[in-house]
Amino acid sequence: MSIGLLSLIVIALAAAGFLIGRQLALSKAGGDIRRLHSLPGYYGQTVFLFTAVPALLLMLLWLLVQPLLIETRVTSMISAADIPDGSSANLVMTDVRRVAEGIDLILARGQLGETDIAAMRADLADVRSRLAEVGVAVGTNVKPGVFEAAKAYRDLSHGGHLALTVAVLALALAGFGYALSRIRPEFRARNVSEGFVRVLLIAASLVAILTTVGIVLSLVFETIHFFRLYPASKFFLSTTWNPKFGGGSDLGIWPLIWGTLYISVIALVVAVPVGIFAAIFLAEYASKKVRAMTKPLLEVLAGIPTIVYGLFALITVGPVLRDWFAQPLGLGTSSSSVMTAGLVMGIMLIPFVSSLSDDIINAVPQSLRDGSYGLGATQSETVRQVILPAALPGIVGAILLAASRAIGETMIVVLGAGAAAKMSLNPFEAMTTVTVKIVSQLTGDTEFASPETLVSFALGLTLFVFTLGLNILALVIVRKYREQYE
Amino acid sequence: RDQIQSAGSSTVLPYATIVAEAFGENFSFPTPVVESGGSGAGRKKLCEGVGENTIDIANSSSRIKQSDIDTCKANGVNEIMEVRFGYDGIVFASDINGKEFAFTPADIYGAIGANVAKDGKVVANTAKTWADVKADFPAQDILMFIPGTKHGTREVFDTKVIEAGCKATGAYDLFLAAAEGDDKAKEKAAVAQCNTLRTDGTSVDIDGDYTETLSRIDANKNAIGVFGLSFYQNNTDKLRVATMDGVMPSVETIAKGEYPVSRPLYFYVKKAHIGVVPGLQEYIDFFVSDDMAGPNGPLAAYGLVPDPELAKTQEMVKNDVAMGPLN
Amino acid sequence: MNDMRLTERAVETKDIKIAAHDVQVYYGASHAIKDVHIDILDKTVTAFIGPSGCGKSTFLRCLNRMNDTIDICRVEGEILLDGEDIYDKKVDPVQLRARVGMVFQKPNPFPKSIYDNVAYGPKIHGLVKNKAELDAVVESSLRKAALWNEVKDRLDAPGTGLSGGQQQRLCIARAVATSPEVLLMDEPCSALDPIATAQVEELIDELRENFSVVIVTHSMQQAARVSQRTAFFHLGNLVEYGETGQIFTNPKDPRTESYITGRIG
Amino acid sequence: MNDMRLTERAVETKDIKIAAHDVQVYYGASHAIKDVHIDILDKTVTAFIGPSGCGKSTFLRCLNRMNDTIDICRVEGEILLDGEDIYDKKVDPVQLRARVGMVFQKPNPFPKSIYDNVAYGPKIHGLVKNKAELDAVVESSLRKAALWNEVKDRLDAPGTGLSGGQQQRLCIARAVATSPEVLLMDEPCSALDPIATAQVEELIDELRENFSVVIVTHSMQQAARVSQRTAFFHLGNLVEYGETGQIFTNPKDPRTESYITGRIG
Amino acid sequence: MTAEATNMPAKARPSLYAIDPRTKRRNAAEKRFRLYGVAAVGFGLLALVVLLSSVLGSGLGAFRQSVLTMQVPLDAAVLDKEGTRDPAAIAKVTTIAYGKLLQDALTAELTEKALLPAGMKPKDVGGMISKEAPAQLRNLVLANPDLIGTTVSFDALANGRIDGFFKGRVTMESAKLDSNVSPEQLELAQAMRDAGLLALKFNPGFIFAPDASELRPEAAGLGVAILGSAYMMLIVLVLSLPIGVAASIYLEEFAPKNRFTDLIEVNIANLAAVPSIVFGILGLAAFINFGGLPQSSSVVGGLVLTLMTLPRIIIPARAALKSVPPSIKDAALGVGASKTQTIFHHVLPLAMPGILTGAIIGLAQALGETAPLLLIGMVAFVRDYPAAPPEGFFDPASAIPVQIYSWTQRADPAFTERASGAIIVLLVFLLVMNSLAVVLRRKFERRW
Ligand SMILES: Nc1ncnc2c1ncn2[C@@H]1O[C@H](COP(=O)(O)OP(=O)(O)OP(=O)(O)O)[C@@H](O)[C@H]1O
Ligand SMILES: Nc1ncnc2c1ncn2[C@@H]1O[C@H](COP(=O)(O)OP(=O)(O)OP(=O)(O)O)[C@@H](O)[C@H]1O
Ligand SMILES: [Mg+2]
Ligand SMILES: [Mg+2]
Repeated sequence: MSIGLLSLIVIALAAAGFLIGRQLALSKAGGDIRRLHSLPGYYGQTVFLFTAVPALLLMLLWLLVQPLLIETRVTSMISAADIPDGSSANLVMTDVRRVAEGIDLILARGQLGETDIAAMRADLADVRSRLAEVGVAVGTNVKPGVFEAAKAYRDLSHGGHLALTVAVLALALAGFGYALSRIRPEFRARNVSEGFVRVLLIAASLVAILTTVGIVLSLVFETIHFFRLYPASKFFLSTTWNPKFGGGSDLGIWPLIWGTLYISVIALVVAVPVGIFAAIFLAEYASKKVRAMTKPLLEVLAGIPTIVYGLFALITVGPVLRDWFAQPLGLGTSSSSVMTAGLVMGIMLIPFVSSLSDDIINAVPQSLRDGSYGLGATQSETVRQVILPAALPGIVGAILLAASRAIGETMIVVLGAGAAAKMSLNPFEAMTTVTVKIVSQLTGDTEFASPETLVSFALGLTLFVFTLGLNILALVIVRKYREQYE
Repeated sequence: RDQIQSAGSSTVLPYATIVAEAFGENFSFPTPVVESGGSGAGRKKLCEGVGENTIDIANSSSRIKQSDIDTCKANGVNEIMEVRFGYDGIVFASDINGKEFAFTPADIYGAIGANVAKDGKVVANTAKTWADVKADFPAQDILMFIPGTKHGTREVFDTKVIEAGCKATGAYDLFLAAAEGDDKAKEKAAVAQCNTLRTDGTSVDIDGDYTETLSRIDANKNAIGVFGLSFYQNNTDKLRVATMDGVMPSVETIAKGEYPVSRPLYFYVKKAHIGVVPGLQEYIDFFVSDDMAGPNGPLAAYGLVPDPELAKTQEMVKNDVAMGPLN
Repeated sequence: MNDMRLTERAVETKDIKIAAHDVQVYYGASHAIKDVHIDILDKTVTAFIGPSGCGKSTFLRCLNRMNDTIDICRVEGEILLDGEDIYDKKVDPVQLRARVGMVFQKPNPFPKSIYDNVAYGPKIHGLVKNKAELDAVVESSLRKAALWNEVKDRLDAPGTGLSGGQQQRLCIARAVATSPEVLLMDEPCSALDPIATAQVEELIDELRENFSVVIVTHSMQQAARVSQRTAFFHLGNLVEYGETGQIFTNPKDPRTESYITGRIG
Repeated sequence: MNDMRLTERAVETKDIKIAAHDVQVYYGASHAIKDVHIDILDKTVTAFIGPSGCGKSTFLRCLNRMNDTIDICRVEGEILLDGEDIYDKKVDPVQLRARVGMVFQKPNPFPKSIYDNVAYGPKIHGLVKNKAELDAVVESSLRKAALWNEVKDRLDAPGTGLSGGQQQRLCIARAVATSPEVLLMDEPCSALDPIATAQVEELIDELRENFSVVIVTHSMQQAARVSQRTAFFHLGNLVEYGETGQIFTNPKDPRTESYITGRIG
Repeated sequence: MTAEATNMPAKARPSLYAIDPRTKRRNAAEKRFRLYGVAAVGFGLLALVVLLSSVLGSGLGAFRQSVLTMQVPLDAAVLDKEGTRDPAAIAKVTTIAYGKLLQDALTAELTEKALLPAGMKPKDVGGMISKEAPAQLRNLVLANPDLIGTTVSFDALANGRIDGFFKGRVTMESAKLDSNVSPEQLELAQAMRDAGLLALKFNPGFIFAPDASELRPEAAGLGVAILGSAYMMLIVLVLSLPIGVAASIYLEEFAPKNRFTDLIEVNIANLAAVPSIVFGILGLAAFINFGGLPQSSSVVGGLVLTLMTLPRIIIPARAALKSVPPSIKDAALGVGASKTQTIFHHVLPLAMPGILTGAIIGLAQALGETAPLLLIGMVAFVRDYPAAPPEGFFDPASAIPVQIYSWTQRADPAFTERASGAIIVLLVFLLVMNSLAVVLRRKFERRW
């Protein structure tokens, strides 16, 4: 039975359980819902959950563990002689699996029976060509040891599979029976099923924690490696960023942090006012029709690939800024600049602020608007003094999200701001960000184990800690503000 | 896994895709998957170990490094085949309507080196226009788009142009004289001095690819950019190429060794996967065959400078000769 | 009850402050106010009474164009404030509402501090010159609304954290702080205890000396106590309008009579 | 007023429905309810009276644990429903609230249709078997809340589009529809006209036959009319609690007396 | 008390029609404010129009392609030397031979029609045909060996430069400088077009064909990329929306307010600021190296993008949940709804618009993301279509943004047009994805 079919059966059983559980609860209450603790559907749900969840979990676990077990068993069968020079048991296992798969296919075609296979010997029969016939390509001739291992692999997995099927179905049935046996009118079915929902919700929020742990883990080892090659003091204190291809680089993080902050700030200076004003206009002033049209249109801005923005910055905005501002003001002749990148990134971020804030503003109760209009406030006064404060927590969230995007953006910075790491106040100079350097150092042609590449990981981790600090700061500030009003 | 997987240099990528495509068309194996992501990352992936979820081939625009080989060994990748399949030429070009230039390495160094030799002394480079560098150049602002330090091209640019220019102008000797320590340290310091470029915006690092450089030249008409030969050949209507030491870059001049700035291209094959991954042997044979990498093959048509010693490579690939220790 | 106060009041001739002619209000297709003619006098307290859902709030909201904010609401007819049509194109509803203040039926304090709630109106209308004056206005408004003693120690606490009746008084204070010429109060005492109610009624009486007050109430007693004129609405119609004394003692319309006599509250 | 009804009622001995001992409620640091002991009888209407802000709503919300939803609110002491501590860990507040229903001070209809507002409770509690029964429950609840006639033609209209008093009655209908054992009503008639008020009072009287009702009101008359027992709160203290007749005619505490005699509304 | 009444600033009664100076100022401020709003929206829309028009302007061409129609004699002597019609033998003939065949066929046809300019070499004539054509012809023959020996009418793509000539990308002037095309070839192409041998046609290959190498931009298509993106988006949608909403419900409604939940909150906000490529690093470490999932597969891409999208969905969803007024919750709790019921029946529907907006923006970003895919091997040249799901999730695939990214890096200018075309496809993809969410959002929107 295939895994898909098995899960289908379990789910079908659970679905049946739902209906039966419902019906059973009703009949135990003599058809009178009022005598039940919970709605009949909840009784059905408990049966569904008890049937499906443990069984599916078991299946998942089994599928994860079984290959490991079989692999170790079969690997131990492969003698050292079967492993070619320079290869590894791991690679031979690849062959074993492929051969086993091929045997299955041969059987499926009905060319040979089980007994033929059992009797087949790799040193006698031309296994490779037989396999080729069924479309399984094997690199070299199949060695007898490998062939035997493949047969054992097949047997074990088939056995395991059978056991899995039996175990899963048994568990499903057991859960089914148990859940049904528990159904009594006073059984707190709703609490059980809601408790389960709660567990799901918690599990969902743990995904975020796990992601963080994963990110830190995947960065930290290479970062340590980096600091073994490159002194941490120079990384954190030096103000020059000048990686060289052949080593001897200066890898001070400060110019990158500076560039990141500068570009992000400019981007937010563009996106936040435009976004908030757009949100206000859409939520408070625009007619329904205009809003229904404009909001999704603005959202397209968030969906345009960043490369388009990058090229827009490079080809259009950069030269314009250079010719109209930088040169006349004597601020330089660079067409790629912090300003260019920030401006264009700001455009990309508009919908982050506008759409999210629009929803929040729209959710402010009408009675507050009425209260303000009733006092003779103009619409703008109402917006500024009543609605924005009421919507502030949500708007702050939107701005933080936009800021996060700004910090994480690559393409626009590469094309708009250039790749030069500099610490300068002049917004018309080229600078670059941490993220850009993470990407470029990681995907460069330098050898991987060199500080020039590994610095990406250190940059990633530092940026992580840095933004963590910023977020904590933001949280504290928001809390402080909110305490006043909540 | 049925298909060959390779990863690595974006310079090699076009060649690898051309071969992969032809391979997929003419053989019964699936078309190999070719990833880009940089030579370093490609070699790192190659050295991650042997097995299905590791790649078979790493494309590289520079020679593998000892540290990579060590990583490989540590992860059980004991034998790799090094295959050099051709050369990549590096050219200097400006906008098609730009002025004509005939460079020498010394000119380039004189334009963008941070410190230059002037009357036997080291002085900070203050040249504003090309005319300041060499009298018969036009008085056009100096602006060079050079490959960023992540690029393998930068290494070649540094050694074959900047260092050569540094030596030619005599700056190297001055740096050497000023440096301290033993001979080796002195040399290193001098080379490092040579490789220090101006940071006042006259030389701009490009971390992206040649299309970015082209777009930047579009936005700054008086700039000079550094390109791969193949890229230039596909854009001869937009770029005006400069000669180097009086030689026009072309597949022929580079193959003959007349044009100085070029570098070899490689791919590295995990030997343990040969015979395991279907079609791998056929693929590498096909890659270095005359039909592909030869002077009349599609790779050369695209701009690859064919390896004069291709026959030797073909022989080596046929026999699966693993690479020896790095020399 | 001290209904005697009715007799105390001499019914002087007063200017007409608001004149409504032929007012119709529709919510989408439903006709909520039908053909209402009413003249609201200056320096007078006018009470609107009538069964729940008869259109009192709706009509009240017409008087300072608060209905503009409801999309589906449509107002027809003419409403004149001091002889000027408030629905005229030239009229700025903002200026109108500054002159015609409103206390809503459901208390709706802003999510701001108590102080800021009250200071809001004076600030936007520029009624004060400095912080000290503002403090004075806030205090006197809160005192008038009989809330000062309860909140004087926590002016910085959020207005939304008050009890129901406190919120209602806060809204009254907020409306009073802008010193409008006409004050529309939609059941201002519904959540108030008798003592607070008395204080608010006192405030209304006081306001009458200079301004007009229109009050919606369900308490006949309250109407009798504070108002000089009473309007009785029924199913969107203005059934009867006249001297409060007359309405309560000698209603002309049988509907008024039956409403009054069924009096319980 | 027909205060005579007070004497009509024989004060039978009734079971204690809710017993509160030593209840303290804090909002953050402020102590809103102090040391309240009270026994609420079964099949009885209990009125809570007291000046605005004295803690009536707060205490009422303790009785069905609605205070759980306010973060800063902390309840101490013991409240027993039928002898079981409602603040016990084992108690499911949901089940508790199904048994102890509530009408809030500010009408808060769901932004759904009128029908769905009323049908919600019966649906989630499984009180009905089919649509027809549900329809019947909705109709009878709306009738009890004296709203049926006004809304029967627009059951699909949103509940938020009703007038203030209609919303209040809608909330009463919603609470009644789940037929709770105890009904907590926080000023249920504050926005109602006398006739609707009378109808709601009638409903309360009717409910009393089977259930307990606790009603917060500012109208002494209403308390006298509908309740058998009255509790007077002042500044968070339960000052006096006893037979309604006794409280109104012969209060023991001087504070009660001064509140009662200052009666106006 | 009465004393204070006189303190009331006694005001003159100005006419309602005459707007007093202060109101005038306030109205001016109001107008300005409104204008800022209009300007903000206008600015956004203008940017959109500029960006879209540049994309459309350079990308629409990708949907049309020059096609040569010619008669090709399938010479048995070339294609099946032994004459056995043995498929294995026919398969031995490579595309090079087919290329020759096509070149000869076209030369012959042009000579016959007297279109061939004097002195033009057959190689130049062959150069006008796409390098994809031999492969197509070969596949045609392999699929139907009986064709050998007959003459077939064959539609071949024209070379990218020839195609560019008809789209205005290549001109006679540029051809003079161009080493890949000559003015003579362009003249010939024009002549062929006049003779009806060459036409610009709608190009389904752009949407359905797989990527092609640098030598044949005219044949490059988005088929594999569209499938890959669709698979990934399916995974992202199915995982990130429920998980994100569930997490935000837990955090906003259930979680006790303590240090730990603060930590989660900050942590999620921080995850949103993690550069996307770091998620690629994570994906490589967690899913490929640790989890053993295959490289370059859409399942890994989908999972990585899910992790990346989650915080971007959770943050707006939490804000939306927070903005639901507590009185609604009270109302539901008051009639005895459980917390879960309250949330799912009342709070969630009211928060839905905000949640959907977050999803729209989060998914839009995920759809356009390239960087994290770099490290998990999806920024790759993939020509074989992934199988149908679920197996197909594990096959190598590309993605639309990846295709855009790699096309913009290619040397041949014809790829620029294709990259813009791909952006159009991406935006259409996005609009299709969004429109559902937008419709849903409008349904849920209400004021209370
Ligand atoms: N959410 C809250 N946060 C802080 N303080 C509160 C909150 N709710 C009520 N209070 C305070 O607790 C006290 C009692 O409030 P409660 O709402 O119980 O009064 P009440 O007796 O119902 O008054 P009213 O008749 O005006 O409704 C008041 O001083 C009030 O300001
Ligand atoms: N926003 C609205 N949308 C649709 N109908 C409405 C709206 N507001 C009120 N109505 C309807 O208009 C009629 C009059 O409502 P209004 O609020 O004026 O009554 P009211 O006299 O103030 O009643 P109450 O004393 O209960 O507050 C009612 O039938 C009500 O249902
Ligand atoms: Mg009303
Ligand atoms: Mg209260």
